Formats: sequence, structure tokens, C-alpha cells
Amino acid sequence: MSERILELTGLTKKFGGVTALNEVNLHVNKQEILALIGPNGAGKTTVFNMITGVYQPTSGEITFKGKSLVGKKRFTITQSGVARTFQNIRLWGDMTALENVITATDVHSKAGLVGALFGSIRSRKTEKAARAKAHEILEFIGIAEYEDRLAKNLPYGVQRRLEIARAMGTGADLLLLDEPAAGFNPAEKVELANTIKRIRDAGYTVLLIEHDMSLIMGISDRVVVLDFGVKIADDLPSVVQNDPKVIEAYLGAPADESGN
Amino acid sequence: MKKNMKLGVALVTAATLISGGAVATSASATTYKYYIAYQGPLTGDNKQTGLDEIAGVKYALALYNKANPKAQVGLKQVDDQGSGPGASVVAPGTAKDKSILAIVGPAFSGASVASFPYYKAAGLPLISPSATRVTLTDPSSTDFGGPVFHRLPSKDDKQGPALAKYAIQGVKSPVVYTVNDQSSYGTGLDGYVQSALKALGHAAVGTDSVDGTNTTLDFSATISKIKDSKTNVVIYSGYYAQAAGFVKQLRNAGFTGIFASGDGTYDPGFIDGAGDAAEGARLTASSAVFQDAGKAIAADFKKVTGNAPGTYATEDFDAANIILSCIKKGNTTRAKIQKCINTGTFTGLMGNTIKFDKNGDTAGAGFINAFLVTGGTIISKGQI
Amino acid sequence: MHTLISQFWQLTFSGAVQGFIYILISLGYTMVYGVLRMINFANSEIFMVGTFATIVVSRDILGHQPNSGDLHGFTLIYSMLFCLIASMLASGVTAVIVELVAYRRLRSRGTNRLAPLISAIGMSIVLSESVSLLTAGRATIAPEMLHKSSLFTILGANIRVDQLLVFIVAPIMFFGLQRFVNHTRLGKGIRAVSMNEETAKLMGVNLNRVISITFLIGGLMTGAAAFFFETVYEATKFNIGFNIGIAAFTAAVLGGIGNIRGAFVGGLTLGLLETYASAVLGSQWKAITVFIVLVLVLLVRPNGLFGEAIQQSRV
Amino acid sequence: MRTTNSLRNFNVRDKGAAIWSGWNRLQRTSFGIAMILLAGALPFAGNYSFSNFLNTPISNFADVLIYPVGMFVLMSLGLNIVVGKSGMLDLGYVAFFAIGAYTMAICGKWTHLNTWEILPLGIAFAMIAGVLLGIPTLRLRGDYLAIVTMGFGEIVRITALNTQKIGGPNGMANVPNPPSIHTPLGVLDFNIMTPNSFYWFVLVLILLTIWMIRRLSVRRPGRAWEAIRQDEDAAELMGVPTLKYKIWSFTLGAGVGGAAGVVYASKTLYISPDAFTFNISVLILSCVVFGGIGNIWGVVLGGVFLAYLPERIRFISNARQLVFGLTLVIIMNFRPDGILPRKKREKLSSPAIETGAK
Repeated sequence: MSERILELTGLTKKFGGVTALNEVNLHVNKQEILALIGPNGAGKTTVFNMITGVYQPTSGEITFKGKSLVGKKRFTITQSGVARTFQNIRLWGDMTALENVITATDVHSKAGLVGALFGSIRSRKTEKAARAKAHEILEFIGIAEYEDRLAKNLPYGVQRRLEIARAMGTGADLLLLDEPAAGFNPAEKVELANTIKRIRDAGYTVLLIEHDMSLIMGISDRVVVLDFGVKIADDLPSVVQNDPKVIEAYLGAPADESGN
Repeated sequence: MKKNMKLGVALVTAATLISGGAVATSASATTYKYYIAYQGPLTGDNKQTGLDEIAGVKYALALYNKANPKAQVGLKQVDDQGSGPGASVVAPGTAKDKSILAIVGPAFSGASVASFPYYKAAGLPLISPSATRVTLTDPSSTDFGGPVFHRLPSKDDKQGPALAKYAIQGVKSPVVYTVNDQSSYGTGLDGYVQSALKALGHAAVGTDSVDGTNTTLDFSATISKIKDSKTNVVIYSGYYAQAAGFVKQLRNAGFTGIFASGDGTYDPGFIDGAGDAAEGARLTASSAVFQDAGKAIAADFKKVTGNAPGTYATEDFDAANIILSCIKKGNTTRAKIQKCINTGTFTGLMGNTIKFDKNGDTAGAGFINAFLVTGGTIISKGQI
Repeated sequence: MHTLISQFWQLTFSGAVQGFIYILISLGYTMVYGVLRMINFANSEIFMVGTFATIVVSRDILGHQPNSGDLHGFTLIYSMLFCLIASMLASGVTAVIVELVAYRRLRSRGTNRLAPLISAIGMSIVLSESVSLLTAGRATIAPEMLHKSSLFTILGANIRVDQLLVFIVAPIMFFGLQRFVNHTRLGKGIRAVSMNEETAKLMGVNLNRVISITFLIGGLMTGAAAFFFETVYEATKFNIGFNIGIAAFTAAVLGGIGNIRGAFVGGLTLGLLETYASAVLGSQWKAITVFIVLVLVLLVRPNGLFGEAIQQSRV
Repeated sequence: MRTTNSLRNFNVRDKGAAIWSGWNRLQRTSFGIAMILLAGALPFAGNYSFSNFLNTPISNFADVLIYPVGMFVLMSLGLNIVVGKSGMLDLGYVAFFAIGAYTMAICGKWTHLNTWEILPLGIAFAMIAGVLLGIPTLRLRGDYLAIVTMGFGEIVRITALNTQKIGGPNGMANVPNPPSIHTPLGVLDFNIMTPNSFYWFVLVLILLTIWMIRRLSVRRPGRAWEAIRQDEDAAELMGVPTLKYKIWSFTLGAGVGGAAGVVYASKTLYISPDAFTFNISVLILSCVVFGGIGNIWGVVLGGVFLAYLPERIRFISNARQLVFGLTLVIIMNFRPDGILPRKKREKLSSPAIETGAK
């Protein structure tokens, strides 16, 4: 059994009287691609929001590399090695693609304000290194040709991929990708699947929310299914695919189409 | 395209306005060899004071130019917004403008202090119609304006005791509450009123500072405190517009004691504003309202300036006349006028004699007139 | 402190009267904020216009003279109604004009949030300076309408008829407005826009119209406040709106800006707080007290007392 | 289509940027030096017939260049760090100006320190005030921050107004002028007869501030501010310690305001609470937005224009504030992003690509 990098135990989140997540247990192994799926409103994004500190869990524990993330500030969570993308793209539109990634690499920069001001050698060095690293990431993702373009002017597909690049820029070990293939055509999806695999092979761990089944089945090492805030399956893709509970969740109950 | 054109039009309009305005002023206004300037608030929150004051200067100047068609004198308007920072902006330029022989003003004490360094350096004589802060003529103070500064109103340290004395006159066991408007004038005067009260053995039982630098008209908390302290004399240090609102609410709240106030309130506007509530108010001031000089001259004033004589109109008229009479005697440099003002003896609108002492106060100043609001008019009760 | 105890009910009553005036003005801020998410900086001048409208109507149209004694009977009733309507209309129309001149063009172009703020500040300068030029910067006195006699004394508090009028009518207007917003088609349109502009547009709400009407209603309420202000204080000046505008805006934020119920609580709280602080610490410290309380409230409740959680991240 | 588009997109800024990017280092440096010299020569403009249209009626041109023009530009640049760079609405910026000015007045009168020694103190006190205000309040967003800062500005003014020890409403007079500076070119005196030296000093402060902003803009702090301004949640989730950088931005802005205050007090020799009203905060904010929020040159232009305009049109005395208000409304309506909007750093030479619509 491989090393567990992230572990959620008994995670519960209530919004007022509504229970969005109920006693969810989940773990992510190092260097695996874990897909988190479920119908709309199942609580997938809520899981992301709690891991990254946007919401505080009502109860339960989140452990990343053996340390609890509960109650931590959002930026310290990112600094400790968890980074995410957003379902609705949230790039910094008035920055270039490269700057978007450099800003993320600043997470681990030691350059201070005074150094920046007086151009200390260290500051100049980190600045150069950051630029090189950001460029490298953009190359890796395959969008380096757009690096001088303002993010808001980029084609949609590039924006989605830039989000991933930005998350990688933070130097995170664990990437949380929230519907990275949304709005993609089949060819783009294939390309994205390859990219994600390459990311995993480069040493990252990926936790993925996605709706596209073929994509998930193609790349995931494991699939976790949520329905109404409860985990109903956690297994290999091929097993989950045939799980009657999962099929019922997706097809059997049309009522859960509402909400998010 | 369209956007840029519109912007262009806007910018061109603005530019025309600026340059056209410059042309218009230089073309329409006759140029004079010599000018006197009025410095006071012509814009901003206190502009009504400035507009009242400049009317007095304009009137004096109109009379002078009519009588001396050969040697006319012009007027420059120096707008300091009644504030120190405003004065700091205009004073250097005014000091540099050699055609200005003397200034009527600055109207406000803070603006005066801010202007002094420039006028002292340029030797530009000043006669203020309304700056009453004591330290302006105190050689030991950093606010001292000598030798260029002169003023006509009497100082707060003369008025304060007089006001205190007049306010409690004839009151059996007076219980006094003082209120100021947080302005430089109001707090200054209030300070002298309070120390005078203490000296008279009737120290104020309480004091409050209402926000008079702005436009608050709600005095309910202050009035509650006044009622709570069983006060029978209230002395307000501040300007007439707020004094009117204050006394109205005070009377409405059932206060039946004496309301007294200083020269900031000594204005027909006080009675207009307060109506019946002004009745019985005791006021002090060192001069008489312009209207006392006679109906005919007051009517002429209005005809010439378009304004009825307002606050400090008498002082403005006198200040301008002092400078003009010096010019008439052939003094056409700042230094000569300075000397003329310092040494001369002048006659005021009310026939009073005006002579300045070495610090710039009117010599022998210190007489304060007492007034009582009776039947909707301000009646003089003589010197106090 | 002594005053606060011995004059407690008197202070509470006058504070509440002041508070009710704040409430009506802060509606001008809060309603506009609700639909536009922008501070209507010109609202203080909208108030100022209302105070002048009251005076112009009563003095120049109805021919009442300042200090010529109070009015009685039928004359009193129609004069007051007439002035109230005039003040509300003047402020309402001014508000609509402000929206047209300062906001509409910028809004339709979807610009940054600060441009409308500055153009509203510009409008506010234009309005107050125009009036200042017309009145030569002088205070203008209103004819007396209601005699300021003490009606009765309750718990040691002296209740005056003009204050009582504000005390009764202002809340009625407030609750009327609340009913209007909650129960009429137009009001629902306003609420729809407040919640989500895009969705409201999709639902077929005419955005420009709703926004104009929101400004109009905010202006009407501010105008009513101006009328009450004149009934109680009987004087105005070109810069009268500045202080009271800031106070009302503070009240709106205190209650939770954008929230109508919040305006009520905020306005009332502010009126009382100001009066109590003046009594205890001295009038000169009242503004500071108010701001310190505001900061403390915002630290505990970052969206004001009744604010919706617009601050919460929407990730 | 193409022509109309390029026409619509034509503006001085892009044109200027295109020329600028075509220059080499030497050309840029010499242009910069020429501009600085030109700015330095500005006080003399009033003396020559070809440039005396710049002269202001009543007020003295060289003094106007210090206050309001120089001070407004300096403060606008400082406020731009807060509003333009990191997107926080600060309506109480005047507080830092006041703290600087009162530091100068108090230390100048009551201690033996001179202006040059007080300058760092004034900046430090303003920055400390910035931190103390920032820590609790910078968690608030948008308009809530606006009102809290506005309150802070008023608190500072009212406290000064009611503290008799520092003059109360009477203010403080006789603030000392700075001592002379001995330069290789001669002695630079600072007194009421030498507005030029003050102007040059303010110019140096302005250039230093511009240098600081430009420097920080292309490094980590600038990126962090930019990220915060554009999407604070995303910034926080990408590991930017937003509160820390917001406090930094607030504090640096405060420091610039404090510096302006020290120079102001030392130049005018007299300060009083009415120099620090809410109106000044609003005016400075107007300069920033009017000129072009976030763009240094726009902000400088806005400060120059809005400070200079009321002085230039003094001849219309009463109506000048009205014209000022109208100018704000008109320009904001037609140039909502200011006269010189924020520079978009996209390289003009990169290949055209279709815009990123969904």
C-alpha cells in the first residue's frame, strides 16, 4: 500500500440546516489520480473548498502529509503543498499568462519588500529563477507560446490549462482540479488527459472533479463517488463503473438534478 | 471614434473656458495702477462671511472712486476659503503682486496666521475687519502679525469678560453654562468667557462644544445637559446662523433663562433665523451694525453692492476707508501706507475715532457695546 | 454621565427623532447600493435639494414668511402636505437626474467601480455649488409651520409636536416602503436586481427602469427626511447635506448596507448613540464615538448588523 | 472594420508606449533626464512670455507648484499604491498627511530636530498608524473598508481639533523651515522667499515614490497586489498572504502621505485641522481615478490637473468649484478609466489571436 498524502476522516459540512457532506472518509495516495465524481449537488466542490480552507468543516479532520489542515489560513494551506483550479475560471485577467504563474511561484519566494525595492542580489536571483520556473511549467503544459498574452484575452481552452499551470506554479504536491475539461471538445479532452497523466508521472498527486466519464475512466487510478454528501463508492474505475449504487445515483434519481 | 470626438469637444470646451476666461478678465476689467485687496472666504463653507465683508469694501471703494475719478483704485479678490491652508496658497502670490498696496483682511484668524510670514516679508499692510484671536496682536506669541497686521474688532480677551459680565447682569444667583462651536473663534472666546466667569465667582457649571465647523443643527444632547444642570444663563460663542438654531431649540425645550452671545452672533441674520426665540438675547460687539449709520446710507450700500450690509460691514467699510484715505494723501507704496496706518488718526463710519497702537489693535480699544434683542431688533444698551 | 441618567428618556426621544431622519436618508444610500453595489455619494446633496424645496414652496409659493408665526388648522395641514410632496418630488427628481448623469452611461459601459463614485462626487459638488451660488452661501430660514410647543411630558421627557410628527410619520413611511419593496411587482423587480443583476435581466426585468425607480424611491425617502428636518430645524444651507449625509451613510453601513431593515436599525442606533455620546463625553467626541462603535461592529459582524454575506467568498 | 477598430483603439498612451518600446536604453535614459530637467525648470515657466499662460492669477505659480500641485501628485501616488495597485478603497488618506504634518509641527517646535531629521519620523509615524489601522480593518472589503478609513480620517482631524495642547482649532504656527542644503552647485535655501527649493525637494520625493512603485510593481509585492486587486480569493488560494500584502500596501501609501505632510508643514509654516478635512481625501481619490487609476503617469497627470485647475480659474472666483465639479462629471463619463488608463502590458508585437470568449 502506497503512502497516503491526504486523508479526510468523518468530514461533515452543514450549511444552516442542509447537510452538504456527511461523514465522508476519503484518502489520496501519493502520485495517484483520484477522481471525485457524483451528480450535481453531491458535495464535490464542497470537499475542495474545505481542503483549501474556503469553508471550515462542521466536524471531521483533514490531514495532509500527516498534518491537519483544519483551521489553517488559506494561503498557508497552499504553501504547505495543496493547490487548486476553479470550476469557473478565476485567473488574474489583467496579468499575462507568465505573470499568473510567476505570482503562484512567489508562494515559496523568500524575497521581501525591502529586497525588491533595493534590488538585492537574492531578490534579483529569485526573480530570475521564478521567471524560468514559470516558463518551464508553461512549456510543460504546452501553452508557452501564449506567455506574454493577458490572461483574459486567451482562448478558453488555454485559460483552463493556464489554471492548472498556475496551480503547479505554487509548487504543490497535490493538485485539486475542478472540472478541468469543462467545455472542451473531444480532441482537447484527449490532450488534457495526456497532460494530467504527465503531471502525475512528473511526481504530482491529482485529485480531480470531473463529469466526463470517458476521461475519468481513461486516466483515474481510483474513483470516489459522492451522492447527497455521502460517499457511496471508492474503488478502481472499472469496479465503480458497474456499481449498481453508482448507476442508480446517476440515473435512478432524477430529483437530484437541482441545486449545486 | 465617437468617444474620442466627444472627449475632444469636452477638452476643447474646457480649454476655451480657461483661456477665454483669462481673456475676458483681462479685457473686461479695467486695469488700475493701484489696488487694494480683500482677503477672506469667497468660496467654501464660510463664504457668506466673505461675501458680506467684500461688499463693505466694494462700497467704500465705489464712493472713493466716484470722488476721485482721476486716481481710481481697483479691488483684487483674494479667496482664502477662510482657512489656513487656503491662505497659504494665495498669500505668496498676493505678497508678490506689487500693485496691491494694502489688504482688507484676512477675515479669519487662522487664515491670518497662515498668511503673516508672506506679508511680513513683503511689508504688505493688513487691516482685518474680523480676526479676533488675541494672540494675533500679542508680540510674545508665534501668531503675532506685527508690524503689518492691524485690526478693527476688539479682541476676544476684551470681549470675553464683557460678555460674561453682561450675561449675568442682574441675575440673582446665576448658574452659567457655556457652549462653543469648536471653531477657532468660538473656542477662543469661550475660553475668555469661562475665565472671566470664574473671576466673577460664577464659574460655568458646564461647557459643551457643538460641531459648528460643519452644519449640525441638532443640539438636543447639549440642551439636555443644560437643563440637567439647572442653568439660568447660557453663553454661546460662535456664529449667528448656528446660534439662531441653537437658541430656537433651547427655547423650544422650555429654557427660560438668559441667552447671551458675542459679536459672531451680532448680526441681523440672527434675528431672522431665530425669530421669537431671539427675544431677550444679550449680545456684545465692539461696533454698531452698518444700518445704524442711517437708512439712506444703508439703502445706498444695497444699491451699489447689491447686498444689504451684513456681518462686519462697518469694519470692512472703515478698514477700506483707512487705506483709501492713506492713498489719497499720496502714499502709494506699501511702506508709506504702513506708516500712514500706524501713525494716522481716522474717523469711522459711526463718527468714532480710530487709531492703532504699536501691536495693531485700535488704541484705546476695549470698549464693548452691549445689545439686547427687543421686539425683533437689536437695541444698543451702551458700553459695558 | 449624570445627564444620561437623569435625562435618559429625553435623550432617547430626541435621539430617536434624529435616528428616524437618518433612517429615511440612509434608505437613499442603501437602496441604491442594493441594486448598483455603489455608494451614491450625491445623496447628501439630494437631501439638501429637498430642504430648499420645502422652503421655496412654503415661502415663495404658499407665501408663508419666516418668523411670522405658526400655522393652524386647514392651512397647516395643506401647507405641510404640499411641502412634504414638494420636497419628496424635488429630491426624487434630483436623484433620477443624478443617476442619468453620473451613473447610467458608466454603468452601461460596465466600467470600474470607482469611475461612477467620482462622477457622483462631481455631481455632488455641482449641486451644492449651484445652490451656493444661488443663495450666496447664506443660511436660508424656513417659515415656521408647526408650533414647537411641548405637547406633554412623559417620564421626564418633553415631547414636542414636531418631534412627535417625525416619530410617528417616519416609521410609517419606512414600513410603507418595506411593504412596497416586498409585495409589489416593482418592488420585486428591485429585489431581483439586488440579488443578481444578470438573472434579473434574464427574467425580463427592465434594468434601466428598475434602477431609475430605485433612485427615485431613494430620493423620495431622502426628500421626506429633508421635509422633516425642516419641520424640526427650520433652516438650511448649501452644505447642510454633508454631515447628515455621512451620518446616514454610516447608519446604512452599520445596519448592513443594501439591506432595508438594516437601514432602520442602523439609523436608529446611530441617532441614539450620537445623543448618548454627546451627553456623556461631550458633543465634540460624538463623531469619534460613532466611528469607533462602527469599527467594533464591523469587526464582529463584517457585513453590518443585518448585512447579507456579500463578503463571503464565492468560489 | 479594421480601420474603425484601430481608430477606436488609438490613444496617446499606446502610441507613446509604442515609441517608448522602440527606443534603446540610451534614448530612454536621455528622454527621462530631459523630462526631469523640464519638470525641474517648471517654476521658471511663469517668467517667460511663451509659457506665462501657465501663470495662476492671485496665487503665485511657483508656490502653487508645491501646494497644491506637488503635494497632490505626491499624495495621489501614495494613494495609488492602495487604491490603484491593490484595489482597496481608502477614503481617509488625509489622516496620514495630517500625521506627517503634525509630527513636523510638534517635533519642529518642541525639539531641536530639523526637517530632514523629522522627515523619517513623520514617515514612520504615518506608517505605524497605517499598520495599526490596517491590522483590524483590512479584513473588511470594498465599501466597508471605505467607511472605516473615512472614519479614521475624521478621527484624526477631530482629535487634533479638540486637543488644545497642539493648538486645537487654532493650529500651530511658526513651524520651522528646513535648514539649507549645501550642494556642489551652491546653497539651497529653504524659506518663504525660495519656493523653488521646496518644489525641487517635492519633485525628488515624487521621483523617489515613482521609482519605488515601478520597482515594486515588477516584483513579488507588485504581483501580489495585482492579484489581490483582480481576484482576492484566487490570490489567497494561490498562496498569496493577502492580509500581509494589503497591510504593506496600506503602510507604504501611508508613508508617502506622511512624507507629504512633513514637507507641507515645513513649507507653509502653519497647520490647522482644517487642512485635513474629508474633502482632501476625496480630492486625492479624484486625482487618482481622474488621471488613470493604477497608472503612474495617469495619476501624476490627474494630480497636476485637478490641483492646478482651481488655481488657474481663480478669476471666475465664485464659480470655480462648480467648474471643478462639472469637469469631474464630464471627464469621468467620457474617460471612465481616467485620462491615461492603466497600461495593459500585453506585447503589441505578439501574434493576433481570437479573444477568449467561451
